[in-house]
Amino acid sequence: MPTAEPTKPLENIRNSLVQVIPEAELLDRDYQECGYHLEVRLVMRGMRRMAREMKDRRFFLETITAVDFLEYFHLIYLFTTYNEASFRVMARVKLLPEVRPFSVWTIYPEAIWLEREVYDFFGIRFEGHPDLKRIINPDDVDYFPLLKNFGKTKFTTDIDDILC
Amino acid sequence: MNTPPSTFTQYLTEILTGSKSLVVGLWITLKRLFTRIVTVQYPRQKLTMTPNFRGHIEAIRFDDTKTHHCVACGLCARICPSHVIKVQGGKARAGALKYGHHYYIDFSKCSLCGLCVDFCPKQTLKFSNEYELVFYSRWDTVIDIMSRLEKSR
Amino acid sequence: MLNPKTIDDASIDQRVYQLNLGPQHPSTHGVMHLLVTLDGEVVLKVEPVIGYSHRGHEKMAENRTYEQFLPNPARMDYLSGMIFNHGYCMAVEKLCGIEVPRRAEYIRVITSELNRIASHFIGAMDYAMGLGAITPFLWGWDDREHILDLLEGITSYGRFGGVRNDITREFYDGTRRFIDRLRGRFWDYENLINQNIIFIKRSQDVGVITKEVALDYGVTGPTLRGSGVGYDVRKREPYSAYPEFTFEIPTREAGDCLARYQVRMAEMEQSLNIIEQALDHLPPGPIRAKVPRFVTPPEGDCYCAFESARGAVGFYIVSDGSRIPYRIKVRAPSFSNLFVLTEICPGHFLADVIAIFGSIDVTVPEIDR
Amino acid sequence: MNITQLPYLKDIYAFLGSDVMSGMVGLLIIAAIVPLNVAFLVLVERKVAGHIQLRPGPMEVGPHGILQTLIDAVKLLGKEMVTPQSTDKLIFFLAPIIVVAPAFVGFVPIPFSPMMQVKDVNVGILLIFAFSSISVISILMAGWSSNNKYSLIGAVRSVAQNVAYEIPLLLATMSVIIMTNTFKMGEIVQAQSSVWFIFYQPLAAMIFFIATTAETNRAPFDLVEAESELVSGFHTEYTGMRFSLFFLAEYTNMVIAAAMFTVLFLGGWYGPLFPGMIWFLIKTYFLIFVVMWARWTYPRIRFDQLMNFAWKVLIPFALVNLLLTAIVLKVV
Repeated sequence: MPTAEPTKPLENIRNSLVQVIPEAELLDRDYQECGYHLEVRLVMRGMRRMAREMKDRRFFLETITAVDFLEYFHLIYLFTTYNEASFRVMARVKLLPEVRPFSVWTIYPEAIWLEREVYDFFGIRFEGHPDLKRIINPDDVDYFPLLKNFGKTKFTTDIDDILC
Repeated sequence: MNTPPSTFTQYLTEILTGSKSLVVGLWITLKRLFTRIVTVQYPRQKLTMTPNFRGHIEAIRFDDTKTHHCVACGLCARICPSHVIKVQGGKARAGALKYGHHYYIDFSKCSLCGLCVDFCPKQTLKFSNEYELVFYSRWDTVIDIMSRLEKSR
Repeated sequence: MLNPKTIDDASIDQRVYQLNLGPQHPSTHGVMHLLVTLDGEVVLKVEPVIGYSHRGHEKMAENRTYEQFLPNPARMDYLSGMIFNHGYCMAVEKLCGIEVPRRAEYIRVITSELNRIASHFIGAMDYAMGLGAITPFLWGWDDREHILDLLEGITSYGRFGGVRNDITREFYDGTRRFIDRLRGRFWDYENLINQNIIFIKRSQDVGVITKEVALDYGVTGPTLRGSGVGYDVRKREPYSAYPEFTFEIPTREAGDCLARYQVRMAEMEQSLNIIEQALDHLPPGPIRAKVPRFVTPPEGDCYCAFESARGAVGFYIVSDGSRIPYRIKVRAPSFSNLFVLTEICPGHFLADVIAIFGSIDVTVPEIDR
Repeated sequence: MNITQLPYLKDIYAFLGSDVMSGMVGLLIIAAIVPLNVAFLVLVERKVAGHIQLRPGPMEVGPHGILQTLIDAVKLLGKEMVTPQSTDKLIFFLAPIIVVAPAFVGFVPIPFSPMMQVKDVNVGILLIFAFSSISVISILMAGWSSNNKYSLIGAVRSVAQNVAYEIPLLLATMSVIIMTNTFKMGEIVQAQSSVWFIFYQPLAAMIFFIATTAETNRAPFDLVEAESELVSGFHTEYTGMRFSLFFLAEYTNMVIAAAMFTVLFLGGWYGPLFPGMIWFLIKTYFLIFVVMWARWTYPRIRFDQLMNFAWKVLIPFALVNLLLTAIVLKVV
């Protein structure tokens, strides 16, 4: 267990994260507005150090997901703790296409499947993943369905025109 | 005083409590054996549907016009997430109000979300109480709720 | 419990074989495939193969407005549809900053808790059926049918800013009657299943999830609370009207299948308490706030966590300021809970895999989305 | 001319009265009764299951569905008997036949009433045990030849289970045998004309009941077909009439087990008011009802627990019981 003061757990997390990943940009967010307390912005590297730190502080990995912004991806990791004072920390990794982020499966075994899901839908390949293959889509498909340029048919663009 | 029970007494008490639990289990099922059954023999017995049951949509007949109030604005067709609604309407003469003639819905694809009912500006849609939705062809599930309203008269 | 590591590597190729549990199998709820590697009846490895009921809800969300996505969340976890609907509405309201009337919050809580009981009935009784006791399953189905009748009576799909229908007199009386009826029946379930020596022998020390394993795999919900961690989103991040009710989060220390079953049964009683309090103090007032016909959230993102019958669900919504969500990600608790199987099953018997799988209580469409 | 004086008629009469003839007639009657009895029992099982689960069971064919199983039998007769390609064809074909034959033989020494008995074999009980062991082989044959992993697991479980439970079964029987000093079933019943043996030997009766439930693969010991794990165990690949032969054997074995319990512990045909036959049937069917009732109440035991239960609970208790019986008989 970390020797954290119970009164200021969020402060402690922030301070230790600053030490572990000095290149990160830490933003306090309003929980009522966006549902998480701390946002950690990273550019391409530092995720494994952060995951190690979060694991030491007894946070569990809620989910890994990605958002496609056409020129770049946001790879999003959400951490929450089982402890009485509940905090949600979001790590937002900005990722250029063709860049391979490091897998965190050695720290959180759950990440094996979460990363497979991200690969399955976005085509982001994780470095050091033991078994990176399709998980939900069939093995033989050659597309990544949640990319923004996938599946824009005439039908869907029409809906955009009608409703917006 | 508080000597831990030996393995042999544990063994015996386990057999005794276990047998007791088995007998209690039999007693519970025996009681249910003689209670009234809860199922209904469906085609012969039918349950009454609650008024809020969601079948496919249908048009409401209003007392003032003796028919529906649809003006064929097409809002329901646009909001429908599954795109299963098609409305056709027109004007009887120039200057008259637009009026819905046909209202097709393919309810085999309908997810009963109720957005069409909520979004209708004239409140002329509601859910029917139809639940026996069995047909021989997929085309039978495409119905015209306007002609259905005419027939029910 | 045997240790798979004691088996000599040289002879392993001749001894092991693979068994496909599913995709069509009596006790993999829905289309779920477990690829089990066995040595005799001892399990060496379990690999869940998923994706058979993938419908692409997350992609669907990117092609329709927030309102049009309303029916979808309930289809993800069809056993606790009301809870998902409640959660999705909350997420969008959080994004847009919509205030929900208190009466609507109460109605949402009542329907969510009723749905939680219905879902736990399936979870607990399906587990009993996996052990071979078919009768309690059908009794549970009977009780659950009463809940579905009640919910059908109000069909209170959540809408942004409130609920669609107000609760009726029949619903109010029917729920009261149902609470009394169910309280009278817990004795039967307790003695028929929970006290039964065969049931206890089958589930004690089977599939133990320790706190460490739970942390590794992000386990939540009753599956986690069976391991002695009192994590429940309803208490830790109070949402909706939950802070106004007194209820407990039942936990068990053992972490085995029996503990998970007991947590589910205890939670049903707590849900009854919540419903009773909500019915007692149902505030008057409107059931829906004034919201525009099409909600248009500002640019930004939000994560909204809530507790479904299977664990902590989260909707992560990214908005680009239009009427169509830019991205909706659903954190499915079943997804995380399922893969804990790979950790806890090895060393158990084949029959235990079914028991553990049943006790974790996953919904396949929620995993695949 | 008097017909009775014809010379060869004496031979015919002698033949008709002989053991061979009575045996043949008895077997024919058994062959006619057994399938009907099974049809009835399947209906009873479904009705018991239904009412325990708060539903009516079959209701469509005939009043309250009493013709349902007959219709099912007709349907099964009309079904195609599929033989999967990679099966061991000969064994696959033989297994359902071999499973039924011993079930029929088991009826031979059972005394339904003082007169109604095909043959009071002087080792009647051993005969039934000997023949019932054959059904294990056929289950193994079915499981092996199906070339299906589920079937094989079920078959292997079945062998271990039957071997383990035959020991307490025989030990419990032995404690009755040393009280009566005979293997003849008729004489065992006659020994109970005043007091039923269940009052002398309650422990042996319980062990016998549990062990026969396990021997006939009924719940909570139905690991062989365990539908929530093994789909339907050793008969997963069987269809049509072959499948129903396994069913036939299961229910017939159940009747034999219940009849043996009646003979050994419940005083056979003895009882007031009604004729012996009726009493025998009442006792037998009540026991079958208890077995069904237990099936729809309990979960299934796990494989290792089943073995533990046999070796660590039933066999020690049966041995102790046998020893006590022997001592008491010697002293008294």
